[in-house]
Amino acid sequence: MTPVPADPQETPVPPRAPGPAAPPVLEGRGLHYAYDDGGGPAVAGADLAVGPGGLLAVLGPNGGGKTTLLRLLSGGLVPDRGEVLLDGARPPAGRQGRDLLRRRVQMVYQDPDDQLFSATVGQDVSFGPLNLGLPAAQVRERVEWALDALGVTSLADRPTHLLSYGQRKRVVLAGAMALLPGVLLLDEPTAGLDPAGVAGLVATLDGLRDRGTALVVSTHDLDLVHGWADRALVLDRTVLASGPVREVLADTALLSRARLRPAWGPAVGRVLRAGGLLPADAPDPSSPRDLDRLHPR
Amino acid sequence: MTPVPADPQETPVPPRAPGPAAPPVLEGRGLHYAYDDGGGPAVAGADLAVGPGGLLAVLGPNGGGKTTLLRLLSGGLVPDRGEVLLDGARPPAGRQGRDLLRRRVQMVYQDPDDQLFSATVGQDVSFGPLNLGLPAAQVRERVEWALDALGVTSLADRPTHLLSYGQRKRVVLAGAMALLPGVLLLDEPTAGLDPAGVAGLVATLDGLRDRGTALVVSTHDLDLVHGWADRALVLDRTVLASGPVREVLADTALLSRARLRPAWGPAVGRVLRAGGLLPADAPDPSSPRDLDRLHPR
Amino acid sequence: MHIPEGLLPPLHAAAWTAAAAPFVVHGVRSLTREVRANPEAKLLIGAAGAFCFVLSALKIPSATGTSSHPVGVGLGSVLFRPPVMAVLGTVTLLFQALLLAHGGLSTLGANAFSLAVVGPWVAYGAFRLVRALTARLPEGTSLSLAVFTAAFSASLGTYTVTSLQLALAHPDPEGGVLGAFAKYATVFSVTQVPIAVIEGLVTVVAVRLLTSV
Amino acid sequence: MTPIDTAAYRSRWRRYHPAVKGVLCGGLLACALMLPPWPAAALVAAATLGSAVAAGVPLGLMARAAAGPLVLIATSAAALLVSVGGAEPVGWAPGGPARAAEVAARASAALGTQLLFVLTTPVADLLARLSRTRLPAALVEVVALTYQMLMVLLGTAHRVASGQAARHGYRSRRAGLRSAGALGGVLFLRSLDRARRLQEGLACRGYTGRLTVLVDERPVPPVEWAAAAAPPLLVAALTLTSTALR
Repeated sequence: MTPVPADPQETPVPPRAPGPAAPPVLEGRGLHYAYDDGGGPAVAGADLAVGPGGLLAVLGPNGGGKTTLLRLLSGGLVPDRGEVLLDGARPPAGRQGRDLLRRRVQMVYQDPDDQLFSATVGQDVSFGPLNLGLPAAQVRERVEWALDALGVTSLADRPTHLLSYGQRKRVVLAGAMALLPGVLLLDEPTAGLDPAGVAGLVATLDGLRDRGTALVVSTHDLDLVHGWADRALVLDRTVLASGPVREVLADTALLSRARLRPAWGPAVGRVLRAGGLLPADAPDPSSPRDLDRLHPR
Repeated sequence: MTPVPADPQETPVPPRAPGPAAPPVLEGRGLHYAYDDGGGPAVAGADLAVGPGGLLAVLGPNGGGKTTLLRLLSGGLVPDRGEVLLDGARPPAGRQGRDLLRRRVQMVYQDPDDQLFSATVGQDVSFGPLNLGLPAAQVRERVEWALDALGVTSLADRPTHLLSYGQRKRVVLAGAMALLPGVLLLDEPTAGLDPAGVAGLVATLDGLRDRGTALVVSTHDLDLVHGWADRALVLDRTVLASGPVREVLADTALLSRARLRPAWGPAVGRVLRAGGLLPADAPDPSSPRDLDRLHPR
Repeated sequence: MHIPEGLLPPLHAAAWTAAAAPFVVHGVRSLTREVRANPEAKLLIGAAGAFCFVLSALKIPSATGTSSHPVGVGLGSVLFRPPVMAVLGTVTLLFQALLLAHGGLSTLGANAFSLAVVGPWVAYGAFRLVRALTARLPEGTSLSLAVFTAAFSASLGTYTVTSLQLALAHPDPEGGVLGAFAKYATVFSVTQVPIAVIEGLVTVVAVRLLTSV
Repeated sequence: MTPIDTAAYRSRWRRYHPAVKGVLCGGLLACALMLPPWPAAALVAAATLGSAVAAGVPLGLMARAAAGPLVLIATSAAALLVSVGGAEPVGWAPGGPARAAEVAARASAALGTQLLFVLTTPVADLLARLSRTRLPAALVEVVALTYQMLMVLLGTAHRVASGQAARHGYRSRRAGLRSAGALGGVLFLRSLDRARRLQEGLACRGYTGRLTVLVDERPVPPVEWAAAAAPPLLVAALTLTSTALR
């Protein structure tokens, strides 16, 4: 793996994920936003924080405001009330603050086709660094690093429209990572991916977390985040719950209220422990394969 | 629920799902298709059949040929080899056969925007029946019935582009149902829907099955089809397995080969039965909520 | 630049509609022929119309902040040819009036004449001319020059016609139509000339992307 | 995506036939264009505003939509204050202020009637009626397809542009040109792709070249026609009376 390229203009990305005591990279306080269409607030008073290498899952039904919340955090929307803090400080007002936010926080949308607009993979990944006005050598270094981090180096010269859906998702992620953000906001990153694609993406994202990138992931797939995220926030316009992911997922009544389907893992773990099939201190199974190991056929 | 409108031009839809002995409505025999792009066959030798009220799940990884198979069955693609049989007979060659196939078999694409073209919901649903050359009164009757069957009557005057994703999916389904097809082919019908949306769609589709509509559903979500489909077919260009859904889902080695994640239900059922927590003849749990009932907290 | 509702006297509005009508009718005829010969063309033409509208609604960076007025006439004319653009441009103008309130309904004919008739023909003529003059240059350079000239002159041609339409409607009490034209052309050149340059450059980038995939 | 059309769908007046709203707005437009601007323009503006309030039109949106055209109207009117090519090359135009005021009042009133119409009449309702006119079917269908596809494509354009902005695509003028050009190119490719996919998707629904849909037509009660025609007639009567009295 090539080393993270140096960026003289900003705090370097910490090399490893520090403990939970690390101060948050990105915080939202009392975020509130209503669209112009008279449909009431899309997000009403959300508080959240994510530290380096952390993974915060934003859970909620369709139309619950997950995408809006991510757009508020990315600076794509300006909150009606509340504020976004970067590395514990309020970014300066106006253009300068927006630039800073965009440099440190990158959002990746659900549909990769909305984010690819160059002829080849390499050109597309270089779009962000070129816009920053970096010298060519540095741009090249960053592009190589990002392609490598996402495991798509071999695709560099391929036209984007000939890639598979999963490959396009990775290229979009590489384009965001080439800006060396401290935080990645991922909107439904696994939507449309098959199980193999999901597994590959999770492994890649874990690699980025190991390097210190904080992740905020919106999803309604609780099986995905159980055993993967550190913390979870349940959003249905207002924040219904927030805390360590296992605690949030254990509250099935709350999940029902948010029109979410409980994850299998905690439910299975509970039944198995109650029946004495799993030691009281063992973690919940995180996939059906764990059950196979528990009880080989 | 309004009664199914009469259609003098074709076999009436049977009112209830007959037993498994009923002859298949739609059959594919030795279907083979390669796109022009030189990438080898997308589907190589698929056999399948579905009876009235039946549900056949087509499982497989992305790029495994699921959509191609559905398009072959819908008549949208003509197989290089093999044939599609309707109600046990080969449709006549040429235009007449294609028209018959389109009347009896309707395909619903993953992206609703691929099939919506008219400004309002009611107008859009009227498109198919009008193409059949039905008189206006009968078209109106069918549109009303289809909107009602899909629970979108209240949206009739709404413009399609202002609907949510889940609503648009329902409208496309209504557009297909207005043709009173014997078979519905659904490509990844739950992709992008949240759990509540999935549950609503499943209930609606079950209603159609009760009326005798046969369903072919492509997906890679095995938890969805376990306990819902009758039969399953695993497709990764060639058919890797085909049979009753429980048998297919029990073969985890096969699922691995098809890059699919095993479903929770069968795995949990197996462990619980082995540990004596579930009677040997009880069905597998089909959702985490079933476990709650098994072992109330 | 679209003439808003009410800025032209009814007689002028009617006259410009009559002037644009033959071109649009001719376009509709060729469109109908095309669709009859090839039913798939209907969806392509619909998509092209959608493309023209969305392109015209884009906010591109310009000297005075952003402007939402360039119409992509240059790109459209090169891609679809002027007779088709007469229809697509008029449909675009209709939707702009209905969805964005850019340009009026009574002034639709006048705007169609400048944006959907004169603009495309100027663009097409400029494109052909520059292609012929630069035939010896490398293909990429020749195409870029031709595309830039097409988009630039379409934008400029449109604005010239608009100024003339306003001058005819509101002649100067002393300088007459010519004086009024000088006034409007000068006032609008402040925004329209930079926009024409920018539209030319943007169109070149777009065509380069299209020829590289 | 397009706030005006969205507001029109929610309008209290949506259920009225577009032709009825056409009589009202078209009548007022004719008054603004053809009658002496004083007092017709003021009367038209009053009738328009009153109708907008009655129809529940969001007035803020109406003002925002009017802003752009009003700038052009103001610029065009201001040009009337100056005279070119007389005794002096450039000078104040004789009677300029009166003419400028007249043109600005006329055009602003006319603009109001257009906004009232588009804010109460969704395009879908107009398209449905277009099929009953004598326009060629191919044209009517292309216009309807354009509407549906432009809504989908506008969403794409919005998402692509905000993705570019997030990656500093509009940070400098140079970057902005590159981004806008790429956006135009991408939109062209995506519109072709949409056409191909819709072709496939509609083929499954029995598309054979005609995109006919069923439009339900409700007869318009005479009282609605009368109500729609009343305000323009009243404006005309008042204007002509006051002109005659003067």
